[in-house]
Amino acid sequence: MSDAGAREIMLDIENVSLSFGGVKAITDISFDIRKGEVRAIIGPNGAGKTSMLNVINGVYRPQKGTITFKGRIRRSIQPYQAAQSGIARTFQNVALFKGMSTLDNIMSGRSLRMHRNFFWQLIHVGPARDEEIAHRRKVEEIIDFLEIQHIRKVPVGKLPYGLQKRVELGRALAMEPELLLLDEPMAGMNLEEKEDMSRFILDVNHEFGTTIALIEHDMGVVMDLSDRVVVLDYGRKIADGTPDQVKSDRAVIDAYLGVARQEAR
Amino acid sequence: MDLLNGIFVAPFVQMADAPDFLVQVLWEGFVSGILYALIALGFVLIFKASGVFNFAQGIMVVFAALTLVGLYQKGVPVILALILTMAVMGILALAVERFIMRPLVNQPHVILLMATIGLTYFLVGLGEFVFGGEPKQMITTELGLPTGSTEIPFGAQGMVILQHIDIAAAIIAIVMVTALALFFNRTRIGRALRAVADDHQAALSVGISLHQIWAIVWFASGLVALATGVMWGARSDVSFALEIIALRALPVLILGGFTSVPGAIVGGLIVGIGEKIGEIYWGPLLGGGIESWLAYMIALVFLLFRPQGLFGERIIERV
Amino acid sequence: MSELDQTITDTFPKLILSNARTRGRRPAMRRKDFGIWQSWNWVEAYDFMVALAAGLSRLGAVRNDKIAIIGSNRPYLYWSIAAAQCLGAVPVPIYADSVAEEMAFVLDHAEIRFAIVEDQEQVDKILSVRDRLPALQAILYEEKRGLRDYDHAGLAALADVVASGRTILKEPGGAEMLEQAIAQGKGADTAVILYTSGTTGRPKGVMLTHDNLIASARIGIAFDGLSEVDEIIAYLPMAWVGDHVFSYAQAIIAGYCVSCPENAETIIQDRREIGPTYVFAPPRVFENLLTLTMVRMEDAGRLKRWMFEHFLGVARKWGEKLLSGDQVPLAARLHYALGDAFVYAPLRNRYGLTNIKVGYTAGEAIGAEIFSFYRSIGVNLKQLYGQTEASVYVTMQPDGEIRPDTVGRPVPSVAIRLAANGEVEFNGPGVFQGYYKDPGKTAEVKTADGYVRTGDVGFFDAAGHLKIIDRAKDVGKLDAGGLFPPKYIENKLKFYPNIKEAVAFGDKRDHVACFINIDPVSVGNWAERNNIVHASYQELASDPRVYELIAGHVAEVNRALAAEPQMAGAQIARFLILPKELDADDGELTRTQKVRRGFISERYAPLVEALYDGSPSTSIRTEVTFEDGRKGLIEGEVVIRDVAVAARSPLEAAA
Amino acid sequence: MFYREAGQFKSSYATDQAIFPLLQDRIGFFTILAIAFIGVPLLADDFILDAIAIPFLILTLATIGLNVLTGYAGQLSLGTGGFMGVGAYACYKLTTAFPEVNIILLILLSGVFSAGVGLVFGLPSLRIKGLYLVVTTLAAQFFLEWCFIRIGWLYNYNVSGAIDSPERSLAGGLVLTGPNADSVTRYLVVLAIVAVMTLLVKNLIRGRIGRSWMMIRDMDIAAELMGVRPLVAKLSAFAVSSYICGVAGAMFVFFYLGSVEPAAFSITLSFQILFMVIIGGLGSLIGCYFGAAFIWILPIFLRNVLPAIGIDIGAENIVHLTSMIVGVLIILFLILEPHGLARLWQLGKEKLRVWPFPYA
Repeated sequence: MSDAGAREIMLDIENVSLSFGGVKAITDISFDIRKGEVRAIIGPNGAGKTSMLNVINGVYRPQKGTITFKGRIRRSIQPYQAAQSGIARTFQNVALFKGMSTLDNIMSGRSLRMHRNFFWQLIHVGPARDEEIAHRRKVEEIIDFLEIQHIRKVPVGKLPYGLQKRVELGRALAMEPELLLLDEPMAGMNLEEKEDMSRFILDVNHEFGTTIALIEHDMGVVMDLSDRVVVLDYGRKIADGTPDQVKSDRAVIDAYLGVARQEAR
Repeated sequence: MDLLNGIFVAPFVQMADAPDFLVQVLWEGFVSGILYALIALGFVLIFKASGVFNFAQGIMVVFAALTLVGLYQKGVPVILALILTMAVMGILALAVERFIMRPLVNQPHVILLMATIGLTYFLVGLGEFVFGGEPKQMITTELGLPTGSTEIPFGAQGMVILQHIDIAAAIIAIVMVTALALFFNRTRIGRALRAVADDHQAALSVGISLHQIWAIVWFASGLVALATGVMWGARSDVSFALEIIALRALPVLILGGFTSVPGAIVGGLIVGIGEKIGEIYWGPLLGGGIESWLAYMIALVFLLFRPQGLFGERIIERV
Repeated sequence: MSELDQTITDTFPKLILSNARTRGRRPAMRRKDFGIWQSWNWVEAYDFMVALAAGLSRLGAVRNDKIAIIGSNRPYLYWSIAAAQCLGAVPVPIYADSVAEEMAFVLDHAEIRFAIVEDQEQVDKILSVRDRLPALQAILYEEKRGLRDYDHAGLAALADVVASGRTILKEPGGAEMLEQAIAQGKGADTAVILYTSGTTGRPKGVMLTHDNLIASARIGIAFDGLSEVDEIIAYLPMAWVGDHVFSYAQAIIAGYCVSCPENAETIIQDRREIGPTYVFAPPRVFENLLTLTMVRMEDAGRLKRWMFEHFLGVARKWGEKLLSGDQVPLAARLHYALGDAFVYAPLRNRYGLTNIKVGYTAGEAIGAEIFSFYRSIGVNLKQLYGQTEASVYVTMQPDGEIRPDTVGRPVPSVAIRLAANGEVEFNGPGVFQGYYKDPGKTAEVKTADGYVRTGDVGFFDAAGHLKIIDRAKDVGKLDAGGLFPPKYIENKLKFYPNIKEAVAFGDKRDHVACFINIDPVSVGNWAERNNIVHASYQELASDPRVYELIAGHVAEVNRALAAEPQMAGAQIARFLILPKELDADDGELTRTQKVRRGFISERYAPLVEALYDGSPSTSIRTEVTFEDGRKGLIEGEVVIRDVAVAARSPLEAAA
Repeated sequence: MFYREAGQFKSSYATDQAIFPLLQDRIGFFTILAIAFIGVPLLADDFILDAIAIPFLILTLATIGLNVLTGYAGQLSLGTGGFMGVGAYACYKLTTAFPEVNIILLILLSGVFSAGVGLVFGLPSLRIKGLYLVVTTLAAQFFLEWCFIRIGWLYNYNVSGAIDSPERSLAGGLVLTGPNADSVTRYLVVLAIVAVMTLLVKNLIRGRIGRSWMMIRDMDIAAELMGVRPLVAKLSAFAVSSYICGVAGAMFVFFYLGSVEPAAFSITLSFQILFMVIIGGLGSLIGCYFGAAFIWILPIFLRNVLPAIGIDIGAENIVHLTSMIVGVLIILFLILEPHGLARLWQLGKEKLRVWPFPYA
């Protein structure tokens, strides 16, 4: 959506630095994510992309800098607080709950919205069951949305990789997040699966108005999907702008050519 | 106030009053600490090479001692009995490798843990079935181990008694640890063993199969168990009641970390000494017998501050 | 609702109204959606129908407008057919999987004013050809997803139209207006136009009246005693006459409930959940099910396989007799009952056919083995012969007279005669009005005395059962003068699970030769068991051991042909295995998966030549379309193999 | 083979999410229930009830307790014996202090005490994971054992150091506990409590709380990012688990043993329960019944069968031999089916559902 620049800022990252025992993962990075946009974070391997997501949703605590989400400034929060404030996440290496079915995995995304207490849960009639059913309906809408009806009751461990990724997206959607962080949603997929996933991501953005930040290696996908792109390299920001601006940026080309040269060697 | 006094004042007064007694307590703690360390060492060997939390280590101690004594009682000459016992531990190692490790490779920790508990049941049954269930006397003199004691004057009118067997135990323990250290650092197999702890593929490239390595570590820890069993047996009876000392050795591991040899030694000493001092000076306050859990509590408190143990490496969670 | 005479139920809207009154609480339709079976009773169906009709009329739909219905089997789409009929408009169901180009022809030819479609996919297709459709006024879609940002001129959500219809019905005079429209409908009105895909040429729009459909549907209902307690799954294309009769006409007349599966991937599971009592499927479905069964049983343990084979033997011996109610000794009955407990009933359960009362297969010949298999395990599978032009029913197999190689007797009130060239002609209440806007074609097919030429060659056997041999235009002559019925030969080949498709040549040639498509599942499994490594279909198809396997099948077919006096000359002398699967996307099959012979012989002309010039192999280079729409090339050597021709039938040889 | 699923369709989420969605399973379940409540009391003799049925049921409950913690929440524990002991001693103190209160009520109440203790010892689980956590639960085990021996108040300063189950009866005079309680009565009370608690645990597991346990078990970081608070999830698992174990412990004394010494709640019992969980199957309720049956009944079976088949080597050696065989069987079992009997059951059911096919 071209009018992204005019929208209000949802997440503002200012001068964030993160290191592990002297190893710098992120150095003084600032950028923002605006409401309703698809924001891509790209960069070569080890550029600090995943660390950035981990800072945003509280898995890592940055040593420096602030993060402002929906107007609230903070250095770090607990991951569950990030979830409560409306941030959902998928993972680079699928992090589904292996022992559960597709349905239960997506249902688990509803945890925050279920409130019936222990004793209602214990007898499982009346309010607890009504709540369970109401959320089941929500989950079924997501299953329908992602076209995974045929694997509804299959344990996720038995699913092929592409479908696992889709279920993981479903689980994040079940949280009805305002900000959705996608860590390489298309890694390891074939062309057809990538096209499906791109369609789902765009649909999420359009139909639900969800703001999306995604890390992705497939440049074609990034250029097609995103409104704005931020480029990291060795933990620093080297470019930020629309896909077209970024594509022609000297520093970006160097960073990627460097990678290409190394790989060629 | 009495309670606070009992906890924070009286024990220290007591220590200062009778320094010779304190030294005596420390010495005994040191000796049992060494034995704990030995059990923990056997445990670490196995965990390092195969990731198995070997609950049967304690039973192996008893089983080895029982076999030795049992064979001798059946009329086998002592040297031959010793050799045969070692052979039995070797067979056990091969059997464990073939019938437990190999089929269960890549199973979750808890399954392997359960398998070693199953092994415990088996060894208890086997030991008692073959040699009878009644407690036995360790054949200390027959093995040429010293008995008797030396009294060393301490301070003004104090006295510290050193049992010769304890001294022997300390020496043997030190020798074994040194030997193991040399084995790990100087021999090809030893280096392969260290490699396997880090990376199974790396070990294969050294040209030693995992199966061989498992058999070797189980055998090595069987020998350690035999030494421990002899010494512990010399200090009390040989019976399956000894099993409990194996459980007591667990906090040692927590303190030292599952994979660290120095950790096992340091942890063993901390637990051995801490336990004795706690029992003697603070025990009466609580009605005695606190030895049974004190080590665990120490380990627990310790864990809360360093979840990865004394010598373990810090874990960074990656997502 | 006094305007409507309740005793006259000569149109489908009137029948639905009658259902709403007499069995209003009974389920009319079900659809698995959001994980559970949502159901609608006849009152709800009626309400939806009139609301949509009112909404459509507000949009400007009037009598004789053509309204396209495009999508997979959905309750709302079935009721959209009824809603169109309420207004006297003519619904035109269109195959949902046709590409935009094919769709454009039908939409244009039928002068569609409104299109009621399932989702964005169909909307996109229509929009892409919209400039060629001057008559098209609006597209109504059921699923909103993805359509939010579309230009909504001429685009509306079905739900919104229905909602507007409901307000109209509440307005004074609204309900009366609609009742009048319904009452105006007559049995002789065109109820539906069904475009037949046809093996050649452009699709033709078959116009059927309410009378046609009701009369024909009643024949089927009476024949098998269907009633409101029956259950059926709707999964075949809505544009196909079979589905229109089974899932729409008969459902409304008998009052039974039609269930729509969740999506294409869940049909088998959904069928099992519903457990239909009345089933219709083309032979292909039964073939696939049986192939799957056999493939799975290959992997079963030895004991289980022994048990399976043993009881299948028992079933072969007694099953069909038991089903037909013949005399069977008590010991055999008990043996069969044991087999039922261990094999047959569980199998029927897996197929979802536990509650089956009667099942039909038609469209193509079914293999005798396959047909007998289902009957022997207690599935009352029967064959019928029908056509779109007949509103389905021409002949059916009555209980107790079931044979795998005939299609049964003429159904009541249908007359059949054979033309001089052996072509089957019929007349009856279901005979269509004509092809829409194509009197020329209509005249070609309909005789002056009202009979319809089926285009199939057949004959009546001694018991009075019709036996269909082949398409009249396909039956050729060999140089030697013998009859060459390609489909007859192909079907014999296709009865082997290893052979998926076959294309026979021989017209005006000196011998018969054929292309064969192996079945990748069945042969792939066989290859796995025999340690034949293969990376692709092409590799598998060219393996000499696979050739050996197929040659065995061909030789058996030759022996069977030799046993029939008229067919002995049509034995297969040479064959080759095609290196690619015949595919509708490449135009080699029709959308209903029938072989397009002419197209194939043109496309693979060099291969056909090689079949007749005696060469041992030839090379091929051809384009294929992959599943994701990309195109690619296949090239390689294709081996041609000679097969021994069997001696004439033993009788003849002896004589 | 017996399944006829065709035609069993679900038109509401409530029926789709039922514990037994298939008719054949419901029939099977109610048949078993009828046998347990009617058949067994009518047919079984006192030996079967006292030595097999009652302890089997009680240990099943303890197994369920541990399975909640280990199988569902993924927290390994070797303190089960200790937690059961807390329940037993709490119940003993309660009923000696308030003899007039219904004993069943007190048994259910005594679980609250072990839940409390469980909470305290569960706290370290927030920082400590995996095998290290085993050690903290061992600390609980040994500490509690020590308490049962050393704290005289707990056993009312009996000379023997043991606790006895006093005679308690219902208002109507039906004797429930003590030496005069009828086996059938005790069996039925135990059965009812175990059955109801199984149902309640099933309800927890299939709801939000159970899912939060499994989320923590399967992928704790992901669980946290979905808004599950590890503190709440882990501690609730410890509390529920210890509560169930506590109730089982109280029943162990009052309905089975009658009189126990502290040694009854030793580490050996913890091991035994853990075996039941593993052999039965982690994360399965039906597995708890299988595991308890296997581990409890197998030695009894061996002790009775070995002499019968001619292996007559004296009572003591039979015990030793049994121990060996059990050890070997456990290892064998872990090798053949590390997911336990529940998995076999599930596979068996699946086989029957897809019969005659080997797979769906």
